[in-house]
Amino acid sequence: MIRDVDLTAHIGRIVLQNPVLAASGTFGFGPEYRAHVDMRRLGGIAVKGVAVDSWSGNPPPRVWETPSGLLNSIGLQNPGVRAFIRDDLPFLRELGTVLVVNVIGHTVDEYRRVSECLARESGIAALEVNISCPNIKEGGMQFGHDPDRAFEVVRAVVETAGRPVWVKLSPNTDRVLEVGQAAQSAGAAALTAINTLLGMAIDLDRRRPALGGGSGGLSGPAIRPVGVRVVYEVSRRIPLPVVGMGGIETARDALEYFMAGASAVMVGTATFGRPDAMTRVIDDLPEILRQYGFGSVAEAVGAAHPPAKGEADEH
Amino acid sequence: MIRDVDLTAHIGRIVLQNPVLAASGTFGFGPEYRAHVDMRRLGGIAVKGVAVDSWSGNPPPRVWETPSGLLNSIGLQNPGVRAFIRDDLPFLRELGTVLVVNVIGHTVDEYRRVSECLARESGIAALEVNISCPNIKEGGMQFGHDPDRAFEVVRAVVETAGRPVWVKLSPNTDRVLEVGQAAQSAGAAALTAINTLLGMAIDLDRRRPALGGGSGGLSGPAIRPVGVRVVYEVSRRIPLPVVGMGGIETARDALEYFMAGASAVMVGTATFGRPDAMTRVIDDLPEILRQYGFGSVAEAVGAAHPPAKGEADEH
Amino acid sequence: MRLTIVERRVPASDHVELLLDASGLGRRPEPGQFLHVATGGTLRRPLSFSRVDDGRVGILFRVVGAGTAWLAGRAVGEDLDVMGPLGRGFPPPPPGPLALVGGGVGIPPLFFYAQCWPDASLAVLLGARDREALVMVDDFGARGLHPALCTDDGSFGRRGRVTDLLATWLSAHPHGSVMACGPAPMLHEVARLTTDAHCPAWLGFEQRMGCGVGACLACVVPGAPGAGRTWYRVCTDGPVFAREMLYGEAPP
Amino acid sequence: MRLTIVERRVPASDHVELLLDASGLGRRPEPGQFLHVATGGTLRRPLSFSRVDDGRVGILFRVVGAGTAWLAGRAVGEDLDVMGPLGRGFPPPPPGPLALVGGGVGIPPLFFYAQCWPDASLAVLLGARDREALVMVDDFGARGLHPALCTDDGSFGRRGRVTDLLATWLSAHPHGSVMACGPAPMLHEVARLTTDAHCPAWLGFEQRMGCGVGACLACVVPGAPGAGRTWYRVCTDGPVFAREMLYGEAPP
Ligand SMILES: Cc1cc2nc3c(=O)[nH]c(=O)nc-3n(C[C@H](O)[C@H](O)[C@H](O)COP(=O)(O)OP(=O)(O)OC[C@H]3O[C@@H](n4cnc5c(N)ncnc54)[C@H](O)[C@@H]3O)c2cc1C
Ligand SMILES: Cc1cc2nc3c(=O)[nH]c(=O)nc-3n(C[C@H](O)[C@H](O)[C@H](O)COP(=O)(O)OP(=O)(O)OC[C@H]3O[C@@H](n4cnc5c(N)ncnc54)[C@H](O)[C@@H]3O)c2cc1C
Ligand SMILES: Cc1cc2nc3c(=O)[nH]c(=O)nc-3n(C[C@H](O)[C@H](O)[C@H](O)COP(=O)(O)O)c2cc1C
Ligand SMILES: Cc1cc2nc3c(=O)[nH]c(=O)nc-3n(C[C@H](O)[C@H](O)[C@H](O)COP(=O)(O)O)c2cc1C
Ligand code: FES
Ligand code: FES
Repeated sequence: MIRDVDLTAHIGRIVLQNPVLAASGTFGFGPEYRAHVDMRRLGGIAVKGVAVDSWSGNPPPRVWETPSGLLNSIGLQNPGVRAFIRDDLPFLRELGTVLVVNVIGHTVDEYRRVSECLARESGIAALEVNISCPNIKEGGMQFGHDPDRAFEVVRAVVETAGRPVWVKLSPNTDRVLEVGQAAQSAGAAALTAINTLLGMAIDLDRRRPALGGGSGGLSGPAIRPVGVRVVYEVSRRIPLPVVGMGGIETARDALEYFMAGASAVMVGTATFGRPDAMTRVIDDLPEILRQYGFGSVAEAVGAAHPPAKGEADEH
Repeated sequence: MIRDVDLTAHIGRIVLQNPVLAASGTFGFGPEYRAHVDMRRLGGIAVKGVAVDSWSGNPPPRVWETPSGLLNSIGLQNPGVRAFIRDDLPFLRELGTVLVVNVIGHTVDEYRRVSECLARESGIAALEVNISCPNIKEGGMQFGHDPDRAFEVVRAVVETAGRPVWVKLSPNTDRVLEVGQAAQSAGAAALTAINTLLGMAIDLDRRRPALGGGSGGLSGPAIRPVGVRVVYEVSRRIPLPVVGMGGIETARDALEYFMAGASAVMVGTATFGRPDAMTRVIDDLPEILRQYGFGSVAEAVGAAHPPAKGEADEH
Repeated sequence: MRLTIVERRVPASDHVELLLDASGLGRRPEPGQFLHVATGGTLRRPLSFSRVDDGRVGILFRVVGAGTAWLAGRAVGEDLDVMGPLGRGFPPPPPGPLALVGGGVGIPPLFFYAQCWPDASLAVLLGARDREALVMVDDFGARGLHPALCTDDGSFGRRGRVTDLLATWLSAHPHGSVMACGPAPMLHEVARLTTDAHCPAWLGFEQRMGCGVGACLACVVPGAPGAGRTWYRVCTDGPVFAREMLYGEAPP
Repeated sequence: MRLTIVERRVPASDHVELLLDASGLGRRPEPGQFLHVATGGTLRRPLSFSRVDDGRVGILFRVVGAGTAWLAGRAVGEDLDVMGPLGRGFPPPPPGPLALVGGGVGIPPLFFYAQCWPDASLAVLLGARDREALVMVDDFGARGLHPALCTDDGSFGRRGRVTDLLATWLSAHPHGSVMACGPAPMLHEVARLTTDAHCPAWLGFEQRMGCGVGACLACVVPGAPGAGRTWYRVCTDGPVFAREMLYGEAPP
């Protein structure tokens, strides 16, 4: 392993020991992967979406494998913010890793109340406002497709959070830049991208949509080109740090996101196949960075952008 | 092979001997695959997008492989409608297969003029209005993301075409239903879906976007869940036949699209890997249909829809 | 964790049993627990332990799709990438008569159960759709047990459902208990019959999984109806559930 | 079309040559033509013919990514799914002296050329980045040819570029012609040198391909600058182009 490559990542004022975080919804509320992953080695953990009250989620089946991908329709099952604070936060706080809490709601007010409840708690580095979940009928993605509503939600969370607010973007819209700009105007400290693509599979035997929830969210390597495209566009046009994700399995994939403009990355679906996916990315990054001529993660960020970064030379 | 399964497909008044067409842009202007595919066996052929004047397309590299997918940035290189009529149409007419001409333009007027030029020609079953190509800066996708502009373009083509007009939908928007409805109001006879997903890959060695055109369109099995979702939604809500595509490689994949609501399918990227992909789908369909309890393609269309088709029971 | 394949058997067409060197396995598995096996796709595949012998553990599966087909193509000497043992297995035999009720690929964990409790006197009731799918009958024989058998098509044993055998057994053993594993409709019927007969039952469920460790909330089954209704995760709360957890006190 | 692998050679580290039973091949390939080979991914991989011997055809490749790695793992007796011969190859030797100029994996089609024209007297100039990448030198020897060699790192032959060898050769052979194959920068330099020397040249290009048959317009290279500028498809208009098609009459 190469030691003199600097893996530190900066998301605004938050400093990560390395740029690899667990993606929300794929790493539970903390302790589940304890026996399988050395959690202290991670750059950070984004826990599953937390609402003001408990949500029961969608009927099973909730996952379905597709070519190089995964459809899920969990439906944001969660125990509610109070249960989260009581049952899960103490363990997570103990860990000492950078903790990001993913926030969900049906209404602006519900987002605000989650944020208020968490404001009193220590040990949380940032909130990640999920306005991009395709698996619930109200709330979620509708905010992520409408810049005005995105502004409202993000503003409500920023006003109450007392800590940096990250906003998670949906790739299922042609207005991703407008939504990202709205998030910035509302005070977001960073953008995270991408959430899953809206997809569906049919169960041929049962002659109906395979997932209990009908359609679901597509993740995994299949969507990596979409994630890289969104990160590239957003990071060029909006002066906020971007945390990239979508289909990252290897250090090479992570480097693709850094070059596209991500300051850090999250790994989701890959963890299901290989619980050590994140620690392998971390282990392999120094060598890969070196191989492509970078002395640090920071140097690689945006390396694929055209020379005059931020200039509107493509339109 | 099972013989007593009816493969006939109906797209409005157009009758196809079987429901498998070559997807636009992947089968050239006709003769290229002649030595490799028995073209008379196909349900039909959609030729590459044709503009009023020749377009030069994007700089290479124009393709890049991704997990279970393909990024392309051809940029709609084409010789213009007059050259098409002169050089390619005679061969295609000879073939006797159902011919669909994909129409592109930068402006409403350009679309109209292609349609006018083709109106005088025999041997064309339908026009497919491409308002969903992610690979050109103006025209193309911008029409496919805006219901009002989609209406204008489709209306202009319908007024001049003198034959059925199909409209090809973009999956890169949250307004696919509105755009489809606009196409219907403007007189479209069918919808085709989906065009490619907007994506990007980075060439790590060169530290820049891999494709000469920067971003590109993602196709192949990776996007099948997105295609199935769009076809399911559109066919349930809009009373027009839908031609489904995106990632179809096998008869099973085609059946997934039929059950989701497609009346026929197109095969694109799979042909690159296996020139016999389409004829294999055609050969295998009778057995697959039979295996899942269908006596014809028509019976399978929409089989995965909830019982009361068209009812708004999901919202 | 990587375990080496030391033996490969084909107990019936479309069925393969792989025996793995268990020395890499941290804990001795309990019957009903499973291995989460990487098979080349995005997700792992959950497979129950079928036996433990001489430092080897078995998995016995039916080839139904890409993952099991890949696995069926593995040869002795190759390694498998596995996680496990995962989940909660069947409890020790309660006092009184005990029936093992298995359907199709639900049979392997029950054979492992019989193997773990060599002194327990057990009734074994097995069903499957056809003769080929009725696996491990000889293994039960070698353990000194004589399963009652049935197939949907009558090609082996009685024609009918394994729950018909169970109904007969329950009427003869009013104080019996049941350990069952098989497809969901079979388990529902086992729940109904054992509730009616006031006999305790433990049920081994299948559900499509993501993580296998409780993190993704994919593999849920609904808990007993009522005010506190919740979802249970098959991977960590199960795969084996006491009947009451899922069905409460009323027959389903 | 499926062709069986009848021999597998490892001419250098990271390089593999597969010899395929050519009886399934419809036409005898010309040097410069290629096979489009399925290697497990979405797209096929274009690979030039390296030789034709005793009813066998060869492909010789460097392992650079997933497709060539897959191919390198094939064994004798397995079939490859191929399309071809595709594209337009090199023309017959024009009158006068002729040099073959090859760089790296551009060498194999030139050896095949030498093989096809056993009576032609040829100068062979080969370059590569290092000794390992300088393939088929012995094959040229067996054909009675003695290539001039160079490597970027000087590990074999002269240190330098193959175009340096060409410049020397051109000054000694003012009426010579050139057949060249290799990376694009090398071909640009060959175009420049041969234009300056007023010598005809044919150039074998690489480009990322989709269909391989001219249908998708992926594999383009720009035609000669000027009013009628167009794109040529490497798969069907090439891979071998007369220099003028791409560079016109002026040096690049
Ligand atoms: C706890 C548990 C124990 C199991 N034990 C056994 C066993 O001992 N022997 C055996 O033959 N089978 C067993 N199964 C079922 C086995 O997991 C599936 O048959 C297998 O995953 C199918 O994979 P595939 O790729 O071949 O099929 P595909 O249908 O192609 O798989 C697609 C996806 O669906 C999932 N899937 C498909 N069928 C099932 C199923 N019945 N249950 C859960 N997920 C499914 C797969 O894991 C995969 O993610 C068990 C399932 C569970 C949950
Ligand atoms: C006409 C022609 C003849 C060729 N002949 C030979 C030969 O004889 N020996 C040899 O070693 N190589 C040859 N090449 C290059 C060879 O095609 C690539 O090295 C190979 O496709 C790489 O595939 P991969 O999956 O290992 O690499 P990856 O980089 O993983 O491939 C990713 C994609 O890029 C394409 N690609 C990558 N490199 C090239 C390249 N240099 N040219 C074209 N496409 C590329 C691949 O086909 C694939 O679609 C030839 C290329 C062309 C166009
Ligand atoms: C099972 C599952 C559950 C998820 N739940 C959430 C969630 O609660 N909140 C959220 O913002 N994203 C959620 N996501 C999206 C991921 O965080 C991530 O954005 C997406 O999966 C793309 O990354 P990947 O390809 O690495 O998985 C979920 C994804 C999966 C697969
Ligand atoms: C190389 C390439 C070129 C394409 N050109 C066109 C085009 O000219 N017009 C069009 O409507 N769609 C075009 N498409 C989109 C396809 O017709 C199809 O919608 C898409 O590829 C999804 O299907 P597939 O996954 O089967 O390829 C092109 C796709 C590819 C891969
Ligand atoms: S499979 Fe992830 S919670 Fe059970
Ligand atoms: S590869 Fe399709 S045109 Fe050349």
